[in-house]
Amino acid sequence: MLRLLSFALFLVIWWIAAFLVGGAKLPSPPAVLQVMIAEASSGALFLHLGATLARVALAFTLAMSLGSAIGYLMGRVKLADRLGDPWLILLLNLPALVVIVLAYIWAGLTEAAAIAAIAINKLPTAIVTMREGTRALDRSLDEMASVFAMPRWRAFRHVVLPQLAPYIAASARSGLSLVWKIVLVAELLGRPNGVGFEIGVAFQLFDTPRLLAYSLTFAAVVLVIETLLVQPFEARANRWRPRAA
Amino acid sequence: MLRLLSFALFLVIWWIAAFLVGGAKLPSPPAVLQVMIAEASSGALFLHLGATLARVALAFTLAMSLGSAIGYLMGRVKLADRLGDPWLILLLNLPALVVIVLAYIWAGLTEAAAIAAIAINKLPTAIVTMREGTRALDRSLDEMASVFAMPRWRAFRHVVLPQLAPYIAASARSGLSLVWKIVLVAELLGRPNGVGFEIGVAFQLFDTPRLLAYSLTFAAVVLVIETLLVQPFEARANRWRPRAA
Amino acid sequence: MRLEVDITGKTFRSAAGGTHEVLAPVKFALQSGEVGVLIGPSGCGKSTMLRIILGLDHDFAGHIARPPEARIGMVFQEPRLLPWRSVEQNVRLAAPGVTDGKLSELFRILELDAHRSHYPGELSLGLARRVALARAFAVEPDILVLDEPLASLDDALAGRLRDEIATLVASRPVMTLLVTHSLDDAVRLGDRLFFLSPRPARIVAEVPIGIPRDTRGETEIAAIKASLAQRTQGDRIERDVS
Amino acid sequence: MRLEVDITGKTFRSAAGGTHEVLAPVKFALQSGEVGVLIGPSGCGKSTMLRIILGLDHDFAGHIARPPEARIGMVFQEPRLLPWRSVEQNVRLAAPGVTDGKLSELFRILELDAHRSHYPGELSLGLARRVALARAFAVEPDILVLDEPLASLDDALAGRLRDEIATLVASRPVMTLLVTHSLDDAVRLGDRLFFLSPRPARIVAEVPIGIPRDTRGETEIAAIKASLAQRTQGDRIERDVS
Amino acid sequence: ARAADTIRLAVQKTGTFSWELAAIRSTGLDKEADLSLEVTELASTEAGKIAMRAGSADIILSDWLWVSRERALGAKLTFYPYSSALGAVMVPAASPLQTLADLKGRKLAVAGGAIDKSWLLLQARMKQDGIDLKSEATIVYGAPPLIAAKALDGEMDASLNFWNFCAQLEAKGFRRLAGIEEILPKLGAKGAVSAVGYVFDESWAASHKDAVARFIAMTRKAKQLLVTSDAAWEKVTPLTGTTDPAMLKTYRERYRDGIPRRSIDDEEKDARVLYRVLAEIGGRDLVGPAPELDPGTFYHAVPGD
Ligand SMILES: Nc1ncnc2c1ncn2[C@@H]1O[C@H](COP(=O)(O)OP(=O)(O)OP(=O)(O)O)[C@@H](O)[C@H]1O
Ligand SMILES: Nc1ncnc2c1ncn2[C@@H]1O[C@H](COP(=O)(O)OP(=O)(O)OP(=O)(O)O)[C@@H](O)[C@H]1O
Ligand SMILES: [Mg+2]
Ligand SMILES: [Mg+2]
Repeated sequence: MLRLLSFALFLVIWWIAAFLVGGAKLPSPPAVLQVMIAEASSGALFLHLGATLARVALAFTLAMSLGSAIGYLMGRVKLADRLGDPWLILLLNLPALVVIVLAYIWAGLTEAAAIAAIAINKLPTAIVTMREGTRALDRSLDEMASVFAMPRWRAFRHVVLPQLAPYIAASARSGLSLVWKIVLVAELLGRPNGVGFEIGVAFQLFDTPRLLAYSLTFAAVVLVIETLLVQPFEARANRWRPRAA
Repeated sequence: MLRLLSFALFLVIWWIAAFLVGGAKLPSPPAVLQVMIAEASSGALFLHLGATLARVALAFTLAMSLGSAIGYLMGRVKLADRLGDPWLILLLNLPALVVIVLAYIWAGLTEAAAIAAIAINKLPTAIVTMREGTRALDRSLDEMASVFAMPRWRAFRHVVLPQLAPYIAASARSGLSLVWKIVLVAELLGRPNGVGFEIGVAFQLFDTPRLLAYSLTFAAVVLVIETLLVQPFEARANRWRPRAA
Repeated sequence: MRLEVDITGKTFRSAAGGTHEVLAPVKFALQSGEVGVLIGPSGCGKSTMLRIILGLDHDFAGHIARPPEARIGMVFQEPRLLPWRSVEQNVRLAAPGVTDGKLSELFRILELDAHRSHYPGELSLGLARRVALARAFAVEPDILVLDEPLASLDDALAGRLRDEIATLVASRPVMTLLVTHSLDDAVRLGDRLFFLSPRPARIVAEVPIGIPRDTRGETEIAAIKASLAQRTQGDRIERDVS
Repeated sequence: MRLEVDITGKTFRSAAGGTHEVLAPVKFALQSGEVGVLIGPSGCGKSTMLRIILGLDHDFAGHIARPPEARIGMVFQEPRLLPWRSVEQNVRLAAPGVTDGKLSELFRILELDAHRSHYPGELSLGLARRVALARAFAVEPDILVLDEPLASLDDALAGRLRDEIATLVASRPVMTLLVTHSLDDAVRLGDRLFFLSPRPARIVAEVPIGIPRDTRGETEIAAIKASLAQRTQGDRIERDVS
Repeated sequence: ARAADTIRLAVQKTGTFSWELAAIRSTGLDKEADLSLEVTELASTEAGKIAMRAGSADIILSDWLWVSRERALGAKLTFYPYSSALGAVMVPAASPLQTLADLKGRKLAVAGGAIDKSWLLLQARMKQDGIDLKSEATIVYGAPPLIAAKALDGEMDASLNFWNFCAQLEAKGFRRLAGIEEILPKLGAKGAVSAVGYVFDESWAASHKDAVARFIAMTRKAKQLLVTSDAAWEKVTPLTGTTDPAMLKTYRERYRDGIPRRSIDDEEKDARVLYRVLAEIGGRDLVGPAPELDPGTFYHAVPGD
């Protein structure tokens, strides 16, 4: 309820701001909505959104799972941390553009190259977050699991994972947003469809309503997923926490 | 020692790879180094790196401090969370390109616009991470602080902050990398100097050694800062943790 | 200074749904200089009551009148130390006014000298509890709240520390609330004993001990205990032993 | 089955620098069916010894021979429950083989019925400790390690649970190591008592109790205690009471 | 003496405009024209549009298609020809492709994306021959430098790229299958059409009429200088990013070919024709609500046109 109210407030502020600065600088919500509807009814919106979402989903899953695994390892094993750290810092601080360009050069202007490049951009931040989470793990619970001879997987699932949950949540949320930022660049530079491609076109024409229409559609998708799926799930997973005042 | 070794290994692998695929696809380390030296001795490297570092430092500080504060608030106060959440998701999923373009349009092609746009891109991920950290805070220690009537600031510094430290570390590391990725786009689109500008130029000319030279210089700077400053500090701050096996 | 507790009820809603009534109506008052002892079965609601009295839990029915400016020293049931601060820092953070001399004395009494610079993760549970005691003493409290302060300590040490608590209580006008499972501790330290029922807790008997603490010898103590035991046989303890 | 402990030394390096010698040479062995009791001052190194014996700490000098396939049930000094799992899940995760009947019985004995679906954060410390006991019992251990299992419980409950431990030990060939500060518990449950010195811990006296557990009446127990007290007066306890 | 008029320019650092500006600066043409140029060098083409929209530049380089679109949407920009150089379809020297029709079924890389003018014109031209290139060939879009690199790699059968990248390929032995300017006549143009031009705000131009005229005259001189004076050309070679004499030669030739020489009215007439072609193929997305080139798109107030 409150969320909805807050969202409505956002629209109102946007509308007023658009009114004040003028449509050329900031298109008003109806102008953007109109483009959205037009693009949706032509089917283009779904086509592009679908393509982008598929890339996002793949790259995100890849980066999150691999990154979390590596981060966990680096948090647990000091040697892995020492060895991996310089690579990690390097990878973290390689510009997206460079990674994408190199990927396209090496693997061709292909879907695989795009997804790999996006995943590589997200990978190090997933590692970094998970490494911190792993370092902060409670050793006394590990000991408990080991004394009671819990099988590895059960101990991981019930002892370790819940402790990592807030880190995973943080890494997933900011990671999704990162992947989304990067996928646009990748599509801009070398894909024939997707929201990034459309944003590139809109950008070349300096068509701000279109730019916003495509940008906000993704945000809307995430908003819906968050509201309907992620947050109820999180609420359930966090039931055990003492309620906030 | 190990870190150095690992770094050397990286160079060796790079060199071999460059040798195998050819300098056109991947310039070899000496080729890149040569460009670095040339750019450094002409002073251009320092000029551009300096400009970028200044922007990074400003935007990073701004986004981290503001984002951490908001995230803390949202983690603590349920109402703030409910109200802020839709905005947060929106902000998270607004493409960097769009934010930067809008910022430039509204505030002109100015330094302030660039820094604001970069900060806005980093802000939501800082919020998200800090919110998770705050949600995971140990209430029993809060109670302790309140019973002993610790002044707010002292309680925050000694009770809350150390619990947030791993989240801050994760958010800072991945945040720095995000800011760096974004600053390049901002410079590409509307700044007359900086590493992003040079990378843009190098990309237009498809000058891969130059592309890599500028990209890696920043990574090198971060690597040095990490090794000499951050990691010794972290080791000190984490002294209390039981040593890993 | 006077502490007035008038709780008419406290209910927890558990995360799995369902409510747990933890406190029945409980009413008592405590004067400065008095030691009140709460004795009751495990899980009856003692710690919950302390949290309400200290203002850590506002979600209850009733009213608490606490002296507003009172400094509080508390020993929680678990040590609740800051794992990232050394033993000494833990104490100093709660009691910034503590002098070096006072701190040294406390550490000596509690046998913590060797552990000043240790982090809580490097302490045994008994040591950690002693640090929690040191912290509560260091603030020179007007209200001292002790939730099973002497658990996990060996008998000899526990005895010495009990005497220290008695000394502290005698030296300053401090109002003390003690939760314990040890009748011995209760009788040696308390001025008024509150026997609580199983959950939801209510006071089944309030037993004032007339003999001043410093004049209670082993014989008096044995006598009080015996009389208490007798009353508990009759299940409902009524009024005034001693 | 036989447990052989031969520790020649254990030293901790503290984070602030400096080393702490925690265990002096300690050597003893325990048979299946036996209850060994470790008694020693707070902070002397009992928990450390248990961690070494259970293989949780490998950084020590000496050797431990533990039956390789033995199932271990342990009550840590703090409850160490998983805060994000309910009481029942906590027990079932450690003891996946436990039957519903057995679980219900355990919960009944430990008076946890009302708390099955609670999360540990919703328990009192005493309740949490009981859950830890339930968990250790549920695995039907070959080696049972109890680090002050009855602290923070009221006397009545503690007595009942002590009897439960005795029953468990009698019902199956389980090897038990008990750490306690209560001489009473030690005498009622133990087959052999190990009195430890202050840190660095070494065994100052090993006292076997000859009378079988189930035949120890109140008079025998009082006698053993008295004889122990007598010996402890002479500071060094030598050999064999009973 | 009154202060020189200040003109703020936003230019792409790697573009030819910055060559001209370098020539202007080094020979003092700006002082001669009594202009003070404030140049913001930017790293991408789109940055210019941002600068214009943000009010941080008076003159940028862009195309009449965009200007017309903006005018239709309310922003009264105007356009003056700068260069008629257009892209070309390039193939490796040994390629079996001989005519544009051979592109059918091949892999064609297109720089600049789906709304690139050269690409739209090429599609329109092929449609005349009944070939729908978009569906009958495999099209790969990408950033221009990337497309150039891919072409060199041999990953593509053919590539359509901006003229400067084509010049690079040419110097590396690639063959022009067809230049876009060559197909313009078939689409109804009477001569070379300048797609790229100086873009500025109408009202700004009205209040700086004289300065604009001097600016355009000055740039004409600069262009001439670059073509005729080897010394001037030498000065700008460091900006091209290459030292290869063959490539430099191609650059210079192509640059020279691109200098607009027709009257502004002729340019506008042809632009009007091509606009219709583009509107048809690109649709509303491309041109916005206007089916015709907006009447004020071309700037006519320069004496001597
Ligand atoms: N946050 C909570 N949510 C739900 N129930 C709670 C919560 N905290 C405590 N309880 C319940 O309240 C009851 C009393 O708890 P409390 O901690 O006050 O007991 P106690 O008397 O201190 O016991 P002990 O002697 O074991 O420490 C228990 O049954 C416990 O399950
Ligand atoms: N990780 C550690 N680093 C440094 N010192 C430690 C560490 N763990 C324990 N110690 C020290 O070892 C000594 C023994 O600790 P231990 O926990 O074994 O005591 P204990 O006999 O179980 O005491 P208690 O009865 O209080 O539980 C203590 O002095 C403690 O300070
Ligand atoms: Mg309690
Ligand atoms: Mg211990």
